[in-house]
Amino acid sequence: QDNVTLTIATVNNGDMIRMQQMTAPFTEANPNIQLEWVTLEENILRERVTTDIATSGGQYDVLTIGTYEVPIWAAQDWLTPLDDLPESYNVDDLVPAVRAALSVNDTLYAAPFYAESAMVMYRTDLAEAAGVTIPDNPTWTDITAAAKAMTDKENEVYGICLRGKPGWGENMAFLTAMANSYGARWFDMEWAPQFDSPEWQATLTDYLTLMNEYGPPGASSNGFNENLSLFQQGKCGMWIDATVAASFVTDPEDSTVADSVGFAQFPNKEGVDNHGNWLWAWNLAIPASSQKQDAAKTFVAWATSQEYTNMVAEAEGWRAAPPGTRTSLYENPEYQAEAPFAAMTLESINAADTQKSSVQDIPYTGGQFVAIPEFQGIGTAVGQTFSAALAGQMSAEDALAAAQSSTAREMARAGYPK
Amino acid sequence: MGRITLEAVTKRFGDVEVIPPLNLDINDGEFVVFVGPSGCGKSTLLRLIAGLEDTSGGRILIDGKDATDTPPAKRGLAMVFQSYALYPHMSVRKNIAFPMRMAGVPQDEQDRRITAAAKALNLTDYLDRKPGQLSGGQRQRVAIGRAIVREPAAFLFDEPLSNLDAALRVGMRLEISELHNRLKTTMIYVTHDQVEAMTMADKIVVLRAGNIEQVGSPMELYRAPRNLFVAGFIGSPKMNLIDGAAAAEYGAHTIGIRPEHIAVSPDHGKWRGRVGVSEHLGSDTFFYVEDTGLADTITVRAGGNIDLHHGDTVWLTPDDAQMHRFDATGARVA
Amino acid sequence: MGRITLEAVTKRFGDVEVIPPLNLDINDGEFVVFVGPSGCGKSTLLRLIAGLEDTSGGRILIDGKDATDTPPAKRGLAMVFQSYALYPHMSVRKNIAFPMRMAGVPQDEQDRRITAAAKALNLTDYLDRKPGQLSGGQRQRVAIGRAIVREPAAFLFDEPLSNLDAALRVGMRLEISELHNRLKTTMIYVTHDQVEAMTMADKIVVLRAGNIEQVGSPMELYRAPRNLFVAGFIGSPKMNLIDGAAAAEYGAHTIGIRPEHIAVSPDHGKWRGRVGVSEHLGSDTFFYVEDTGLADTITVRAGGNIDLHHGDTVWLTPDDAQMHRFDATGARVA
Amino acid sequence: MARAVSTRTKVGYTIAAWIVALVIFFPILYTIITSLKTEQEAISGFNLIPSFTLSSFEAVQTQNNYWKPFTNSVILAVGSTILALIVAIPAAWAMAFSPTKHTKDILMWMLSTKMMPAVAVLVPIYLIFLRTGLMDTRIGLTVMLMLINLPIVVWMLYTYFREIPGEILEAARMDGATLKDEILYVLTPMAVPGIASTMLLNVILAWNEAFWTIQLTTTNAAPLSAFIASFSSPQGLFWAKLSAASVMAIAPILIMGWFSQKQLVRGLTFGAVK
Amino acid sequence: MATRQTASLARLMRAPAIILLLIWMIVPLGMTLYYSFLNYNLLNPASVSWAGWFNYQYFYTDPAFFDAIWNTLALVLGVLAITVIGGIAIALLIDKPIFGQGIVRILIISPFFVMPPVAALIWKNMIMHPSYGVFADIARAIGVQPVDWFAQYPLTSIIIIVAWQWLPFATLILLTALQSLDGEQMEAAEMDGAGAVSRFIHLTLPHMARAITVVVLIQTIFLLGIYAEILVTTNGGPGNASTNLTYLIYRAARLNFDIGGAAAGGIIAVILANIVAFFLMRAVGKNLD
Ligand SMILES: Nc1ncnc2c1ncn2[C@@H]1O[C@H](COP(=O)(O)OP(=O)(O)OP(=O)(O)O)[C@@H](O)[C@H]1O
Ligand SMILES: Nc1ncnc2c1ncn2[C@@H]1O[C@H](COP(=O)(O)OP(=O)(O)OP(=O)(O)O)[C@@H](O)[C@H]1O
Ligand SMILES: [Mg+2]
Ligand SMILES: [Mg+2]
Repeated sequence: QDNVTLTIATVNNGDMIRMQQMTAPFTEANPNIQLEWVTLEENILRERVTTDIATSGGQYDVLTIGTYEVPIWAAQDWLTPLDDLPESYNVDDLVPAVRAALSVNDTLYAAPFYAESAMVMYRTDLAEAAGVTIPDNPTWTDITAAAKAMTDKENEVYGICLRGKPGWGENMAFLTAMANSYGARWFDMEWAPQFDSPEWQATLTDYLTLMNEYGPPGASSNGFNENLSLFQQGKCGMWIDATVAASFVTDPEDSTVADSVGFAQFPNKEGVDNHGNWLWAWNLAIPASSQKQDAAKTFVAWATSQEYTNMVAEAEGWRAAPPGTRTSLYENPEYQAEAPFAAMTLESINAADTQKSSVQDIPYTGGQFVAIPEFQGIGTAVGQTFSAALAGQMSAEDALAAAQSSTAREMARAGYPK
Repeated sequence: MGRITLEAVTKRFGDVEVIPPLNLDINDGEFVVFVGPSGCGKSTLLRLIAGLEDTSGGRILIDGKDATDTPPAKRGLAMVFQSYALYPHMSVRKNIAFPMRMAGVPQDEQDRRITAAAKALNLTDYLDRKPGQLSGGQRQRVAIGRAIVREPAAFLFDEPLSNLDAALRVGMRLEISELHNRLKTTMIYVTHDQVEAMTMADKIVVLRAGNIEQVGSPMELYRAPRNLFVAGFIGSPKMNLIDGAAAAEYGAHTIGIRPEHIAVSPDHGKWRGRVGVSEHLGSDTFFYVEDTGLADTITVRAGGNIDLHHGDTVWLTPDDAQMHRFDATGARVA
Repeated sequence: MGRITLEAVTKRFGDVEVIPPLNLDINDGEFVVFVGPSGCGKSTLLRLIAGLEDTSGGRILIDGKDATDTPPAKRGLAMVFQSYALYPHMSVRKNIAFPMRMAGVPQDEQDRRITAAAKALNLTDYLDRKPGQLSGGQRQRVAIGRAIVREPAAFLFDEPLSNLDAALRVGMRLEISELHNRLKTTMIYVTHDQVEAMTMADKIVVLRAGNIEQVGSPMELYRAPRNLFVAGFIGSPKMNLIDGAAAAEYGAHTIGIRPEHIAVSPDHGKWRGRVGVSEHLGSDTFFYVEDTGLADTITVRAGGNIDLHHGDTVWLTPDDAQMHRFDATGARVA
Repeated sequence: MARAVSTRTKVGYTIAAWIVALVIFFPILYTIITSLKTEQEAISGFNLIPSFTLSSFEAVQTQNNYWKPFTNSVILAVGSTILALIVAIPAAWAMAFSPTKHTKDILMWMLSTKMMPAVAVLVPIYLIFLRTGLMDTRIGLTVMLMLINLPIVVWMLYTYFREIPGEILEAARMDGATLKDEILYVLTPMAVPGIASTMLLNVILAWNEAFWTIQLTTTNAAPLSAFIASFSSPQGLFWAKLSAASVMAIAPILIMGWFSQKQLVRGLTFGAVK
Repeated sequence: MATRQTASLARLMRAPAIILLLIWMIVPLGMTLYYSFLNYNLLNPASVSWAGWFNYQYFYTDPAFFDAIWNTLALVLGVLAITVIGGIAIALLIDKPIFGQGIVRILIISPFFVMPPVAALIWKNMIMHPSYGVFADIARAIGVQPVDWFAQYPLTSIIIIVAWQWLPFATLILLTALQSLDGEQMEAAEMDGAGAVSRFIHLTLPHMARAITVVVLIQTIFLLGIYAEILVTTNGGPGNASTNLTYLIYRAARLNFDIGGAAAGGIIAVILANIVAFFLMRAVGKNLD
């Protein structure tokens, strides 16, 4: 067999970087395959990779992409279908919700590396001290009450930390999920934006109230990282965010509050049966333009295999295993023992329905996003507007009106309804 | 070896004709000085000869061969610039060697010529310095050294001394004259300083607006300027030029009389005036005499010991034998 | 109004004493010239008087008042710099007005003085130009204009003409002399050009290494230089200085004789030599006579009509009455 | 104004200048300090004394081998600078010493090409790079950086050359120098301070270019700008690591800048002074 | 230097630079112009169609467009004001005799060597961060509520960051200009009775006019293209508060992958930049002779 060099584009998060360092068994098993890594920050990665794949550039053999891109790109025939993975890969072990999100017409187009939903993380000690309890299936009313009770600004303890930093994958991920749980939807069946709906109004108003009254200062620039850090330092009573955060906040090395974290499902509004439908996964996919399909497939299968998970667990402990992708992991008692959040994580992921994220009728798929190409732009623009509202630069009504008109404009330009 | 002939050479910059058709013969070994007021085209003419400018018309012959279209380096001429134009990053030695290096002269021959030139120009001790570490006069000598080693058919100098101070200028003037005496190479020298012109030239070419006003030896020009322009230009201090009745008396439209040809007396003479500024140079005194009714001031040169003061009345008597007469067009009346 | 007295003024730059204790009296209305070779401290002395440098010791009195610690603007002196130091972005008018504007002179008074100064200096037509559009001489006049309007107690000039070419220099020299005649204001003028010193000064101060070598009128210095340094410095061309036997004959260690005090003859005289370079200026001729056995070259000034050529043998006879004698220390022997 | 400056005044100026200098330098200083902290120290409030651990540097190095992008940065910055000089020196010579009516317009036009927003032409350029096989090659990127900075280089050189008296070049021509000799032996050495500072500036600009270098590279030609992009927003606030990576990215150029500061200052006249 | 031979040589020597830049300008610009008339979204490469002026109209009617123009102007002018005034002040200061001048200069010049994304990261995380930034630490130390810079003063924050990067450049150029000021002129003014302030206003400032124009010209060229600092810090927000024209185009091109729209924006930006350039060049061209 000829020697091949695979160029792999990855995002610079901890799991991906760990993978780079753990490829020795793979290269030993496949001496003819060399691996070249391109590690980039998420947004730059997305730009780079999109440009390349859209121009059939063929610069990469393996891409790290999110659940957002997979269906869109697959529809463009930019991705190689992964329908012929080896038996040992055990496709059926994949968590069903994740597998569904990565399939188009039941064909898998990307292999999940890790997956996450969203849930509530809270400080059991603070809750106790404040005399509130947070049920496993909280409602927003519960959350508001708990936030109020736990807030102690004097001591820099804020009841709730939520994303405020603008971006379709930042504040809009949270707000879309929150809106879903409020019964709102992005578009009606004619693709008309729905920011003028009472559901969205309730969502945004409540979000702003929570953040303004019980949130940390400067929340409009807090994203996942900032909130993580705040929580780890004990400044947040609750934090509603991606499930992966659970392993960080319970990690005694980095977190000052590791032993007093409780978990709960993503809240919902009373009477709305919807817990946000947040589902995200980082996946490995192979561009159709790659010249090295076979080698790439070999690598993708290896990197997302059970075997790899075990290897990580062996080297760094079970907590470090890439979560969310395989049912078998959650059935593993060792993992359950080391990861107190395992059950809640799996529950959250399984609860996420990306095919129908709103209780109303919708023409789109996607959980905390809308799986259309235009969403990145639209979501970010709306995110900016909402972030401005959070920063106090405009009112909730104005923000919604601005979001409504800019979204309508973009959708018209993109030629919707198609 | 250094005969240069200009045949109907003209030069235009855009629409402006700076040099109208001009003929000039420069003989081998001659020291020719171009003088004239600023902007009259001296530098342009020199640069045409050097080949640094294209002619707009006419021919330039060097030793009888048409060199009009020969590039500067091939004309066998060396030029010394007003700004010295030394290569500041090269040592004196390298500066002098540069033209030989370009011509591919063998190293030992280069060394020989550099040593000789340095000796002749008193530069031996400075050969390893950079131009920046030299005085103005030394720099000028390096520039000359660079020209000498090429053993050119002719040297071209464009106001080489005008950046030097008065004392140095006198010294360098002498050195260049001595050099010419020794080398006997044709030299063309541009200046607007008429003292330089007088003291150095075998032949002076007086230019005005690109036209040759007069060509001749310094003494010819001093003694018989062909027109008012030359008369006014040659000689220092300037010739006194007098119009009107006093001139008519001599049958001329204008008469000219040099300061050294006027006698001064406190009590008798031909013209009366009042002493303005006087300059005592020790050996000589120059009086600027006002209110004579002849011209604004009449300059008079007297010996060092005459004792007249500002405001004194004096009498002046011109030496009629040295009187120059010009007609209404400014041309000399024989 | 413009009496300046220096009492034991000294100046050190770091460890170097540039001016050793120095006393000097400048009378009101006098035109005093500081001359001396480069680096002798002329500029430093002038700048001490102006207040642009602090004294290291001694006192400076202006009109009898101690001004040693007065800032420059308050001393009532005006200075004209070698580089003109005009403000390049201001028109001539604004340049001249600047000191008055700073002093808060009312506008109409400013206009009056500008008009007067411009008229006196022939600048009326250029008042609205920028300095960049003026010739060197015009710029110098603007600088003087700027000084005049302040009606200062004294003018200080630091080599104001050294950036001008020879012809212009003569003109400006006269203008400054005329200005002094008209204003009768004290002027202190620094130059290293001894012709300027001779022609302009009421009193020359010859400096060497910060020391005053001689103070006196130009003719005093010309006729009786107090030492070899002054003898060599004053007079152009330089005095011929002769050591050895020829000097011993006159009972001196060194004798000095000026070029104009030597008679030339083709066939008889006291000293024999060979003509080197000769410079014909029309009115005069300078011969540089070599191989006399007395000094390297002896410079001789002769009339305009003498006909000697390079290499000719000549005989020279000094005018004994004009002979200067110096002892071994270089001091003049009475 | 050579009047003695009293030590008191000098001390006053010194204090003021040092305060200003330290304030301006502070962000960089603090980054260096942070890079020597542990992650916990890094986010635990203001602290100027780190624990001097090199662990962040080690972590950065294991995550992403520093030497390859470093080598690429050096090659790109130096290569594009040399290329630019090769093209710009003759052009600047021509403009300075044989100006035409349009010389100034041409210069201004050149500068105006720099005002084109890079993002607007990304897709065309990307396609061109793909089709010509220049994508992710050092040579392609070197040419790219050269083109981006060429206008500035031409302009700077032009201003330096204009200050060189034409007479010297004429003298060389009289001395028998060909055009090549003239540029090689006379003009270039004379313009050394100017050329040096042009080079320095160009190296800095090329080193710090962070759009094209990221968009047009993947692995082979990726320089330090891409290296930084792989640290800029990791999960969690790894400020010590981010600082370490930043320090590694800017240190070479910073040190070069410090050592060549005199040259840079001397040359940065842009014909603007005098 | 004016012989026909040198003139034709000169043409030859100019040619490579001009041709290269011409290609560099015309090819992408031509393609951009072409794209600007297409409905072309990178994510939908199959459905490319002719759009006529639609992209322009769309870009122009974008509510963010005028904000972006205003922000661009504010950014450029703000940075120019800070760097020129600050540069003059610092140049005056470090031109004075001080102890350790060399080190002071090195410190001051340093920000110029920092690549823009790194500069933005440093400022964002270490200096202006509302909880961990040094500014916040200072605010807390003096007992006031820390400012959330990027939320409350987004454009100002970016101006500060960019100005910090360009201050050294301005300082250096202004310093060289300052040092070339003729000492005799200053002395003349002193003799003329001008105090330090008058001398600064009447001599120093006019003398530096040329250097200032150069600073303005060069910086404007770079400042019009600022986007990395925005991308790293505020992403153009909140709202459009810190979106400049370049970033707006960036958004279209890189976030929406709207090639047609970005191209139209690019063409509009080129036209606007050239209008700015035209006036700038007029001013500078005059000042550079
Ligand atoms: N390159 C040029 N383009 C246009 N006009 C020129 C050029 N060079 C010289 N001139 C004009 O030609 C005329 C003669 O110039 P030239 O330099 O020969 O005068 P000059 O006698 O050397 O003067 P100076 O004594 O001031 O050096 C002047 O009017 C000048 O303006
Ligand atoms: N600021 C200074 N610091 C140190 N030494 C100085 C300074 N200014 C002048 N000097 C020294 O003082 C001496 C006198 O200088 P000054 O400028 O007064 O000479 P000068 O007679 O005016 O010379 P020139 O004719 O060349 O102008 C010189 O040796 C010079 O090197
Ligand atoms: Mg000339
Ligand atoms: Mg002096």
